[in-house]
Amino acid sequence: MNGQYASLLIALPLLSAFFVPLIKGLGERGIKYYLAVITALQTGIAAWVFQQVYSTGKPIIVMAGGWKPPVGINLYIGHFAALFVLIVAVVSFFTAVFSIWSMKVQPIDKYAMLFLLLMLGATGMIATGDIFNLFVFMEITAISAYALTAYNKTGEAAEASLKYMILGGIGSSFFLIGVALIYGSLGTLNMAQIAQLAGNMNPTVAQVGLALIVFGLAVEAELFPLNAWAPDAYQAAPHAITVMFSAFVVKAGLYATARLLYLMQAVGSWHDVLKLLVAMATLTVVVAEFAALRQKDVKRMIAYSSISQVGMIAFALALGSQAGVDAGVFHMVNHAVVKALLFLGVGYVGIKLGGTAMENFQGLGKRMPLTAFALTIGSLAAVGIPLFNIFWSKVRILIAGVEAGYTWGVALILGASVVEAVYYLRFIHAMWFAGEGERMREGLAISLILLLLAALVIVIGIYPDYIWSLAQKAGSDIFNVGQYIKNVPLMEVGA
Amino acid sequence: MIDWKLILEVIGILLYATFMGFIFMGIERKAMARIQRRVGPPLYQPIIDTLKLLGKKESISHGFIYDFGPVFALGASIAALLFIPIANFQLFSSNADLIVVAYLLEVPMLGIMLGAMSSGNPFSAVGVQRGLLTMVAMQLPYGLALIALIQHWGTFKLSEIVALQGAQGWSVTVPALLIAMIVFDIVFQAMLGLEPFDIITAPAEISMGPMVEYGGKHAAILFTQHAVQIFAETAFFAVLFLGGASNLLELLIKQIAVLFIAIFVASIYPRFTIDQAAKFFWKWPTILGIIAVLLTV
Amino acid sequence: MNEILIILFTPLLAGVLAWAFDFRGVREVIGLIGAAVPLAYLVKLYPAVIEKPVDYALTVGGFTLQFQLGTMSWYFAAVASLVGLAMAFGLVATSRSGYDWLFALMSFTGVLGVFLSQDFIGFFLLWELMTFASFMMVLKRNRHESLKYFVLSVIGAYAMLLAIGILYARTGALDFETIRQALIIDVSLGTIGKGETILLFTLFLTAFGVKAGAVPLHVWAPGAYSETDQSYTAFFSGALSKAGVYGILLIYMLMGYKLYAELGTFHGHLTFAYVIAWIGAITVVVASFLAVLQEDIRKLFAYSSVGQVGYILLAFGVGSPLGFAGGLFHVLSHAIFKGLFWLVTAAIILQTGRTRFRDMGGLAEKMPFTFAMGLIAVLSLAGIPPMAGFASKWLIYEAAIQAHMPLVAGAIFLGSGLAFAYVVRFLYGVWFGQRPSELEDVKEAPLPLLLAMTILAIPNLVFGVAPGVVTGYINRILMGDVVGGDYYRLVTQTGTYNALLVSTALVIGLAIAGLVYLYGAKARRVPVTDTYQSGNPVTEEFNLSIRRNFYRPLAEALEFWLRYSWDRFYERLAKLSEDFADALRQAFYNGNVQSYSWYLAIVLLILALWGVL
Amino acid sequence: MISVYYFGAISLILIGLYAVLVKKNVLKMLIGLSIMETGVNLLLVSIGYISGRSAPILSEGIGPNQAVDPIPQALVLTAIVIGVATTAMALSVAIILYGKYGTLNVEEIRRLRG
Repeated sequence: MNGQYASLLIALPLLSAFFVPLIKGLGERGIKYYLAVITALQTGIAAWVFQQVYSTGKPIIVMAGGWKPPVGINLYIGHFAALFVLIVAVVSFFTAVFSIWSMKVQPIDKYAMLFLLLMLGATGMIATGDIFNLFVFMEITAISAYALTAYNKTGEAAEASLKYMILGGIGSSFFLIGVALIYGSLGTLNMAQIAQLAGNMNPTVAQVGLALIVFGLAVEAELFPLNAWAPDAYQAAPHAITVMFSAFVVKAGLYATARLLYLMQAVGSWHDVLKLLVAMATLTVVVAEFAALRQKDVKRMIAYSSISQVGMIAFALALGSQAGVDAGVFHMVNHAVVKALLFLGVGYVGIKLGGTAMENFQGLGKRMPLTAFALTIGSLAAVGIPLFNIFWSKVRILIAGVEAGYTWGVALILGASVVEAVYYLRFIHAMWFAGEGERMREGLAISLILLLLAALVIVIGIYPDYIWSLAQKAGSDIFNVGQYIKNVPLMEVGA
Repeated sequence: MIDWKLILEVIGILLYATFMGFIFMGIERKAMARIQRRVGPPLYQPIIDTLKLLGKKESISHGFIYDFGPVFALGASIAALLFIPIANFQLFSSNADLIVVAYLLEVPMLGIMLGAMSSGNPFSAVGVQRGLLTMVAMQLPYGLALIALIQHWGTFKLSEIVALQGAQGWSVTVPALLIAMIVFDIVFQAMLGLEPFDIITAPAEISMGPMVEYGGKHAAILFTQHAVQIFAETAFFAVLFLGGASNLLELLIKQIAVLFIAIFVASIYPRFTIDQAAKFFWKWPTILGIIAVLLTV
Repeated sequence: MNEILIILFTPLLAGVLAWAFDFRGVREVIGLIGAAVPLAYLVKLYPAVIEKPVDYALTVGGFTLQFQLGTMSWYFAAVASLVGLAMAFGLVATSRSGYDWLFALMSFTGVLGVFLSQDFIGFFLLWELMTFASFMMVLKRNRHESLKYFVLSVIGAYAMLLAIGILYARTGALDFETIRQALIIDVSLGTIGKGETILLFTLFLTAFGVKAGAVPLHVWAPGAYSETDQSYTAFFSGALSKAGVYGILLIYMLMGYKLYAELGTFHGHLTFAYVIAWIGAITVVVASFLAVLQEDIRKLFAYSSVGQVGYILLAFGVGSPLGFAGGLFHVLSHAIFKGLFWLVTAAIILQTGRTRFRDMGGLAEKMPFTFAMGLIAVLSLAGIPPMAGFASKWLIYEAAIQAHMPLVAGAIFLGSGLAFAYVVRFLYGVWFGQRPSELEDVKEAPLPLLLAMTILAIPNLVFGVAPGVVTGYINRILMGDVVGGDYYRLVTQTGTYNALLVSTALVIGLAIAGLVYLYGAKARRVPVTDTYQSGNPVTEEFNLSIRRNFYRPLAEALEFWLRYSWDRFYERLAKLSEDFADALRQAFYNGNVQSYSWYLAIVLLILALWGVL
Repeated sequence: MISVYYFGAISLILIGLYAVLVKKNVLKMLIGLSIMETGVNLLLVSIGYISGRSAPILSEGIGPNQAVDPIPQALVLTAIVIGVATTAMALSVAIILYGKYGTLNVEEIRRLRG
């Protein structure tokens, strides 16, 4: 049962995506249940891989076609990748179950295919060990994301998808230029080898190459000036898909940025790039929080809040210290859980009460108490109240930030999170203490998922040690590149 | 181990103080009359009034607090008196210092307020309001004067202050404390409720202010309280600024001197309105007080 | 020792259980047990704490949270649990929902945690928990006030987090002990410059100033204190404001020597202490003036509570050991008499349902027991000698004048005068004067509330007559014989105060006056209405009373100062920032994909230029 | 070893970018996008080009040292496929946009903003 079975993580979604047209005959419900089964299977494999990597402590290296790197393309499933592939799979499973009930728009088989491709793309981006392979998986995620954003076929959905497409297109083109420059000067695409040879690159080419790669990935990872597409895409996409966007699609982009950033440590102007990224990340947090203050649509408000939390993760990852990266990864895990909970809840209310405007949420406590309770837990966690999970990661990020010398950055982020507290608490007040309505029946499956996620939030909040140890291992997987190079069995090939 | 000598002293001083208090009230009325070129009632007139009031067959009461107010006021004045070193009798003054006595002198105000408020008469309510406002207005200069004194002598204990004054001369001789005495004297005017600041009992406007509902023995108790209060305040003034006294006679002379200053000022000035009084207290006396305090720091 | 764990987390646990089993009888019993346990354990641990502080460490999320029950933390925790117990009894009468119990007891755990924790992460975590729980109590009843409270507290909390970060970056440690050593060593090393020390000091000062309600940051207090269940406010203002004051002590303990080394002295006082003293003095004066002019009973006591905490700040600002002793004593006396006032208000509002002075009056006959409790609280707050309030205020006077801070001492005189004024205004407004006809059928407050009041009234009397008990323990905290004398006498270098003798003198005086009273003729009882109306009934339009605008002349005298108000300033600031946020959003996310692409182009341009430089 | 092809590729990219930034019509923007992608592909290929060598198709006369570096050309193949997929998706979205908005002017397609 050696590591080769880990490649199933990529193969399973791909095969089952192309298998969908064949089973179109089973009808709409059949496809939805098929989707749920596949994502359940994917979660099983991911859990097995997670258990394998974390028990043995050694990453799983999957060589495509048996070719040893750097000639062949390899998948590097280290501590971070194992953890996050599991999160991707679990969130996809939850969204699959949610879309069984919530997805009404017709071509369900197209929806299932795109859903699986999106999951595949994200898993691929996280697991790959080769930068061009990263570009391919990024494009797979991007294209399926464009299609899924436009899935509702309404004017707004098409507009959002167009914006995402144009900005994503520019970003990926420049990413490809960066890859071309790196390949031009180093002659290799394998990440481990790039890390080894990065030192003796021509400084200007290295600087421009690194800058363009980071620029390309920053569009995907929603950093400040480049995230203008994100709020529209989150709002217009179907509710289930927004959960996936905020829970792991953005994280894949962030992880890729962090991985490439730390691989190219040897580049001369590395610290300047870090400073630029920290500045952009702080601005992301501040602008997104301010933008969310007077939102009329709850889904767009939570989208802005998700962007600002992602900005905080980027701030942590760009600090350039081990503590910073660990805190960033810990926040990624917490953010995925909290935002999945919030978007699932908002989506559920959006469908049941028709639309996610703030008016529908007035007096939600009286109409749908369970969902309101889950949303309250989610909002309190997002604000960073103690005894909830984000408190721990936020404190760690801010302390690491000050330690890395960015006191002003931390002060700005703290100011922004005061603003975040205001609009979330207004949201809670609207739900529980304003408006009225009589009790409505709430679906069992959805409520179960919401309560499970809420329980997870509280458990991590009260006992964060286990998740924190995972985050530390995952953080060191990104941070110390030496260990990464040693793990990848590089074949000695004449340059 | 009851200290008989102390108890006898206490009783003696109390009787003496009440009697002299009534005499002071008599002097006050007599002097005011003489200034206005009329004969004025005999010195012992207040004593006769109090005994007449006590003798009344029946007096009305508006409930327990209405009775408790005056009783509490008189009790508090008596307690305040016991802590001031009267001439050579130390009584309890070794157990309390300046701040405690200053506060005890203000406690009767609460007693009168309690009684007046529970009488349900609007005039007494207005009287209470004015009494409190004057008290608030005079608090800052009063405090500053005391602080200047304490900083100069470096101690809070009244007995030590008297001893130091005996050794180094009265506080009045020290320039900074002279300013403090002027401030204290203005405040003293308001504490006695004499002319420029008799807004509390304002005879013409709100007919005896808080005491409007009182008659019979309640009024008698209030009169005795006022008598004890005057005696205590004049003694306090003498102890602080005029070097206390080795024997009762010397204390009496100083008290009467202080009283006459107050009477002369009272007979000249018309009455302040309450916000004028507040503005006045927070302007001149406070500035003088601050000067005095800064000089002695 | 898991006793500390029991003390800390039983209230939270009880709160959650009370919220879960939300039935009439069960909820109250669980709540009461939850509130009583900390006090019981604290009393049980008293002998242990006297010899050696009890320690306990807990590792959570990679951080080690250390808790220590030393003499000082025992003192603060005991004060908080006493008021907490009274609150619990009060809540039995006034609150109907598990929601109130959950968050009241959660804030109880927060406060205890703040007092007991010995490292910054535990301190910050429980500080945030306390703020959040008290915020939720206010959120239920008024959104605007609660948001104002939460924003200010969170700004304070985040200022503290920034300071913690800087300290961690400089000293590499999070627990108080190591930071203290590191900062003392740092005075010679000099890694933390003067500018940074001032930054740290201002950050900590804002954090603790907000919670204590120092003047520029006090705007949340009137709204938050009045817009929540009144018996909870007893705890809110009695114990939670002490967390802010405890923080100031923390600044002294951790950074005192460093601040002294960096900022030096000013006229013989520590500069940073002088700043705290002046903040306290201004708070006392401003809050007391505002309290006097209030029309609503809750607002009056809210401002008065801010003023009284100003006294404590002032006492700590004096910086001398006597100042700390006075401040610590006032922590206790403020907790008991202010807690008592809020319980009295809870009883009044519960029975009459009105909160403004103009609608109340003449309740003394209807609610005699509450009136008696109110009177005790009045005597204690106004600082009338036999009460605890006077003893602590006397100590603060001594300290301020001894430390040659005359103007600050002047502020105390003015403050206590004003305190006397607004306390009597409360007496007249609620208890005396003509009773409005609707309040004829008002009954006495329910039993649990009366019990709560007695719990807080007794210490007022006991510590008033025997202040030596408290100062004896405070000497143990300050490790020195700061305040001499035995149980009944307080002796300092420059003054003495024999509480027992003063009380006996008052009793003697009362006895004599009583004799004079009895000597006179029998008094005929006449109802209050039969006064200026000479017998015919006092109808509505003839109910002459000045309950409304009682201090109009004072308002006219201060009219120049009343034009400026911090509250309006903050409201405008909040609106300004919200409009700015809106404008930013409209400008940046204007929906046109072309402008979005321009943003990308601009970033590319920046990268190009940066590449060239 | 900056060869002349780089300038061609970079100018194509800039022309594409210009079109996206300036043209108001959505279709023209998409055309600009695909021009940019072709520019990138050209750059990718020209990086692998070694002057004086033939196409990387091994036959009897041409061994590994006579041929140009084959890897960029493999990358370009995938990049072209991705470019096609993106453009196809974009055009279908543009059709929906025209259906719903009745215009292709970028200025008017602004329902989602703020």
